[in-house]
Amino acid sequence: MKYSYFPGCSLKGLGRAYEESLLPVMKHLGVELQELDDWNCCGATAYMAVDEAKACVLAARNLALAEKQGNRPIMAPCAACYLVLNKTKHYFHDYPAMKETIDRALGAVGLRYSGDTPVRHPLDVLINDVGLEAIKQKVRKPLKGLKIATYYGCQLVRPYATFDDQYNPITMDRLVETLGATVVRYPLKTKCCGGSLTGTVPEAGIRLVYILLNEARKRGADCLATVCPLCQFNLDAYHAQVTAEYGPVLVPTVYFTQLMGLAFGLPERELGLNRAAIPFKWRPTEAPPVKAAAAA
Amino acid sequence: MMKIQRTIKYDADRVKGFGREVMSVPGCEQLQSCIQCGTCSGVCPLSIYMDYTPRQVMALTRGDFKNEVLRSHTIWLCASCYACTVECPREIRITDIMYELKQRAIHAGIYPKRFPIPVLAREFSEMVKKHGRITEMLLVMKLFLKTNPFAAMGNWRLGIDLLKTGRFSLATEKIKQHGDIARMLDATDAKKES
Amino acid sequence: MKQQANGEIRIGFYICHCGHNIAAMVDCPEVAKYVEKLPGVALSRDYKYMCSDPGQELIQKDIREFKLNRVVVASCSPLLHEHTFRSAVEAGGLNPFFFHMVNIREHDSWVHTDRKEATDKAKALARAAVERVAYHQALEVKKVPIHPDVLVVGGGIAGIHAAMTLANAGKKVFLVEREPSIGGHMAKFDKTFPTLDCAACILTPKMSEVGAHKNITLWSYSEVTKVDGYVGNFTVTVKRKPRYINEDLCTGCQECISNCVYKEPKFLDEFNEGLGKRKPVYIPFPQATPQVVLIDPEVCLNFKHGVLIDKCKKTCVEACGEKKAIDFKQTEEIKEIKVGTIIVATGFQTFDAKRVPQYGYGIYPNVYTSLEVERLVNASGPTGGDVLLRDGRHPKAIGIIHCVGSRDKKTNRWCSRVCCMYSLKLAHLLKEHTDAEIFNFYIDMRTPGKSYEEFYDKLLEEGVQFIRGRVGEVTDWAMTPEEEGKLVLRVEDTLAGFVRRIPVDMVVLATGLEPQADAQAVRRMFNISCGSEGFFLERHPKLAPVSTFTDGIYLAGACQGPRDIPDTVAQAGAAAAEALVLIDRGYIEQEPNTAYVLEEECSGCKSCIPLCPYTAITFDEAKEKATINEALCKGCGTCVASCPSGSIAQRLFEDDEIFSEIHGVLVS
Amino acid sequence: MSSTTTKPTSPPAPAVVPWQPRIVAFFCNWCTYTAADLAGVSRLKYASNIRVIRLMCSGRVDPQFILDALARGADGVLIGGCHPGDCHYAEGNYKMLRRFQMLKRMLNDLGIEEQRVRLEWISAAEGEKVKRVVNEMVGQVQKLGRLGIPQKFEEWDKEMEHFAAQVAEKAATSPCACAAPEQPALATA
Repeated sequence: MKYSYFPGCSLKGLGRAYEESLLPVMKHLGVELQELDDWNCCGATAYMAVDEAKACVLAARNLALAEKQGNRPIMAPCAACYLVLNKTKHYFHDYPAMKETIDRALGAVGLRYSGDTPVRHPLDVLINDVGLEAIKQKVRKPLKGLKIATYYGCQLVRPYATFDDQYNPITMDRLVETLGATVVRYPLKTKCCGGSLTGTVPEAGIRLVYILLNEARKRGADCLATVCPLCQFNLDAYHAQVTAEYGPVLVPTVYFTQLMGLAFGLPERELGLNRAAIPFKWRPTEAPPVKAAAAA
Repeated sequence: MMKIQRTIKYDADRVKGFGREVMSVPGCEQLQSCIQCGTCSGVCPLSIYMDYTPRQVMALTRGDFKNEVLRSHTIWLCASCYACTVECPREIRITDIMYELKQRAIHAGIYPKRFPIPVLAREFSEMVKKHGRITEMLLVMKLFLKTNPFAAMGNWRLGIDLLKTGRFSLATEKIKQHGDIARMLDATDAKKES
Repeated sequence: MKQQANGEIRIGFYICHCGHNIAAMVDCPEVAKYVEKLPGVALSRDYKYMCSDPGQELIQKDIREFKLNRVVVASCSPLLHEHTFRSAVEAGGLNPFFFHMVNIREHDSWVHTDRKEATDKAKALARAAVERVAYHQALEVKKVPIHPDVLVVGGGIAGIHAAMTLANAGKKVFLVEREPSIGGHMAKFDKTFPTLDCAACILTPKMSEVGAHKNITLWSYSEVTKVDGYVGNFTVTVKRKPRYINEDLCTGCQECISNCVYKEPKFLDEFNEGLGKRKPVYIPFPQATPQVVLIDPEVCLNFKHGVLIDKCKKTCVEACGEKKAIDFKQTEEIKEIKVGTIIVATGFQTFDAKRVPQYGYGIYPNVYTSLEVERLVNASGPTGGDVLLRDGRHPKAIGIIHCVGSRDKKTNRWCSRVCCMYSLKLAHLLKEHTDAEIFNFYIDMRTPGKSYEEFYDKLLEEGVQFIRGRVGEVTDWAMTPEEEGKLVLRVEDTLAGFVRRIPVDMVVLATGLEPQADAQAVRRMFNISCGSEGFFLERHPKLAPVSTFTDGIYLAGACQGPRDIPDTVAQAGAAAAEALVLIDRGYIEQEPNTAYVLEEECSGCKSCIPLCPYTAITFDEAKEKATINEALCKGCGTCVASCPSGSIAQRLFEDDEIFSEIHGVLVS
Repeated sequence: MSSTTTKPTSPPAPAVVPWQPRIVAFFCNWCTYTAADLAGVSRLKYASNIRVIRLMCSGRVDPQFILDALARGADGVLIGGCHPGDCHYAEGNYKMLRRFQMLKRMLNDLGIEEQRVRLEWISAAEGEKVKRVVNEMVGQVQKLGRLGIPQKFEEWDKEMEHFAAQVAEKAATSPCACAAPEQPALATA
């Protein structure tokens, strides 16, 4: 299993912990990630607002690079990148005008995009390529007793629900259950975290963050599991503002990859768990899967 | 003394053809079949802060009320979560229409002064054009300085957390061929003029 | 090439303006001028409305004055007016088949945008017709007798009314119903809008009439499995499913039910939408017709997975005693009947609310479908009319969401027509039963119909809340204290212009109407068409709303499209009337478009024989030639096209006629 | 046989193309002809190059009709029947399909492009499909260009006469495969 790995800006910055946990976990599962050489910003949400064509062109460069560099499927862990890359691919096929623009722009730097490269999210790869069985095999420290609110956010399932249901996605639920954890019913699993509004229009953004955290707390979750660096950042970094506004709701937010790392028994420092503002203190106890099964 | 202003709209308030223009953009065609059911507003997580609800923006756009639409906060409050697009019974791609309207607002230069979002958008694009990648903290800093410096201080706690947790790096992310980006983007514009 | 006999050809050509419908896009006078010069054309006119009486009289007059022996009319589709003009030609003293029609409206003026192009097309089509008509022969219409019996498929209000109408007119009717009892959806309703008279009170008398009527053979718990033949002479196969009860012996005393080894009902009760329970031996509902119980082999102890094992104490049999109505050995029965006409009234199914997950049906127990609520408020329903929620509470606030599975491109595009009105009705009934605060969430309030709008007014006066807005989602997470433990609807109050969160205890989903799951199979069986949305297609949306493209088969009720009870009953009456027309005339005229063998040319290769779907072709061993039984021939022309020696011809579609049409459209 | 495209395909603008192909269509009475009527009632707009000839069933379409149409100057032929299983006469459309396959092979041998003849299943409810198919077909044939068999015939005839003159011997018969059916005795008014 080989993929062109497209980290995107966030995983080099605020989403650092995501990459730190993703890479060892994938390695552990024998998934080979080749970081896309000289990748550029995906063109994400903010750029879309300035100029859609340009945003698509930016994304297209990465798609073209991937085709050039071994033509493997792209793995984009950041939900925003995942969406923009997919959207570009759709536009490329659906709108001749857009295709023409992209061809011209890429041509200017001697690149070509055929429109085939699949764009995949790690969750998709884990469930459909690696498979839950293989993952189960690797579990050393089952996350027994850990209650998780699985939080998918918006852009992973909308508008292009390629590998999971738009209203009630379940891939992450199945994954963390495989890790031995318990999933709490969380009706907000696909609601918006406020995106960049937390920074730009705090009163709006912070409220959304509060709603998400508070509901998780009310449903008795020990943590929220997320698939997107921006979600993680919003839910984690703004706790001060949330507390100031609505009182304390300190539910830690972790990447699903970090949970996998813990369950696989990978060394903690590899998982970037120390990077959360709301520390995630829960740890699984050493227990061979057999015993765990018996106990369960 | 209460301040009053006229709310009636005269035909002169319309910018005729605006609606048709927007609806001719790829991805925005479906707006023609809007039945004003309000599902978009019903599912929008930000609609509670908007001056016009998404549904109203659809109606105003179709009705050629260009100035009202481009001046509204609504288009800037859209967080692009695509809930409306997925739920719309007429399969109108509302999020994409919002993008289209944001672009028009930026080009027309009419958006709330010192309103952070368009500034963020522009900063973002400039940074990408220069370096090909985004250095988030740099972006956030610039944003706050440009819009209201005090917010930057208000967020001091956030800054410290990020420092503590080693997520606050100001080292600029660059790509090797950053010349490429500029060239591509110019090539993109090339056809706009033509 | 066969020389055409009737000596000199004198064609009269008429082009119709159809007001502006044709004239706006086709230059009619010019076409008339063009045709005038064509060989064989004795006169050529353009006229405002050819189908009008003056138009038809004009044709008749010209035939006499100008000794016309052929007529061509260029106007609308032949499917619409061919018959009209043929009669006109006949009235003029000509054989009606010396006529041909050109479609320059549906196929030309209505679908093109360039006047020149449209006019050229009209010329070409006109020329083709002129050249064709020259070859036309005098033909006799064939008369086929009609079998007087009628089959009505579906025992809902539509089927019931159609059957009663026909039976009262003295016709023998077979009424076939899939369920154990007739009554259909209407039997499940509590009250009916806008009059609020109870459904059972007005329906059950009709049901028992059907059951008792000497002219009606009622086969409930039965399905049509095969339809052969054609108008006037259908052969229909009906499967009668075993109910393990001898219908003739059962008196409906229901002793067996009370004496079943199951003391308490414990199986989901279909009639009550699964809200109630029944026993393995049961009668669907008190007024069921026929008044005969049935046994569910899936749950009866005397069966295992539907197979008889004979292990039960059979207390039911004891209870039945001398009547000996219970028969565990009963098996499926196959009946074959002959009828002349068929009325399809197979009804609709309600939209599956699970398909819109954002409304939480199947996730939150207190989200109900409208049909469930009909049972819930019904005095003979599972709760005896007490609106008791699945969690045992009584609702203090209720939200009714309109257009669930209607007007939605992602599910069903169409408006289901009845939801607005039945939602108003349910709002009224729920108010009456619970005095809860009631919110109606609608996109557009559609109350067209006699005293429907007045009913809406009544509801407004009753203080029911109406919010114009399609609900975004139904959730159970609370934002504020008063939302705790409630279902919350998030919706834009589009008239007020802001978004609201509204906590309620009960949500009612006004699910739309859609075609039966097996509509496609049924359609194939009866050889009728479906519209794009899957409802059966009428022959003409305005002028033949209950006919189908298959002669002798008619439509009644919601199988043709969503409609309410008054419309359904009216349509059922219309369908019955259409059937009566055929029956009382006693015969139908068939297009004389049958095929015939040119004996001198037939080489007796037999290749045509297996091609005929109606086994109309046989081999005459004596002459060693194929012969066609024209009584059986339906005129598809497949054999004609396939005969290697070209020795089969088809009336009205002779090779010469078609070749000349091809020539006609291509010259110039 | 029919391609369903998600994006609305704009009908070929006739203006762009110098010449208008002539397309003869044979529609069955029960499905496709009715669908064309529906297209009309729904005021759908499509290319005007098509000339419809009504038959009771696609099963009546004799390969000769198609060849004759091409021979007389049609640039393409469209046949429309009910969907498989929906034929008003049970299976006429299947019979046509069988014939159609053989005909295609024959056309190939004659050097006539397959895309010039097209068989479509169009139900009475599919007015939209009539529009789509006609527009697609017109576009397709426009790309292929004029077929022009009658002109070819003329050339061949000339060659024959020339040849005949050379061998100085009356050519009793012209080998022209399809002479027009002689018209019946006609009198002009």
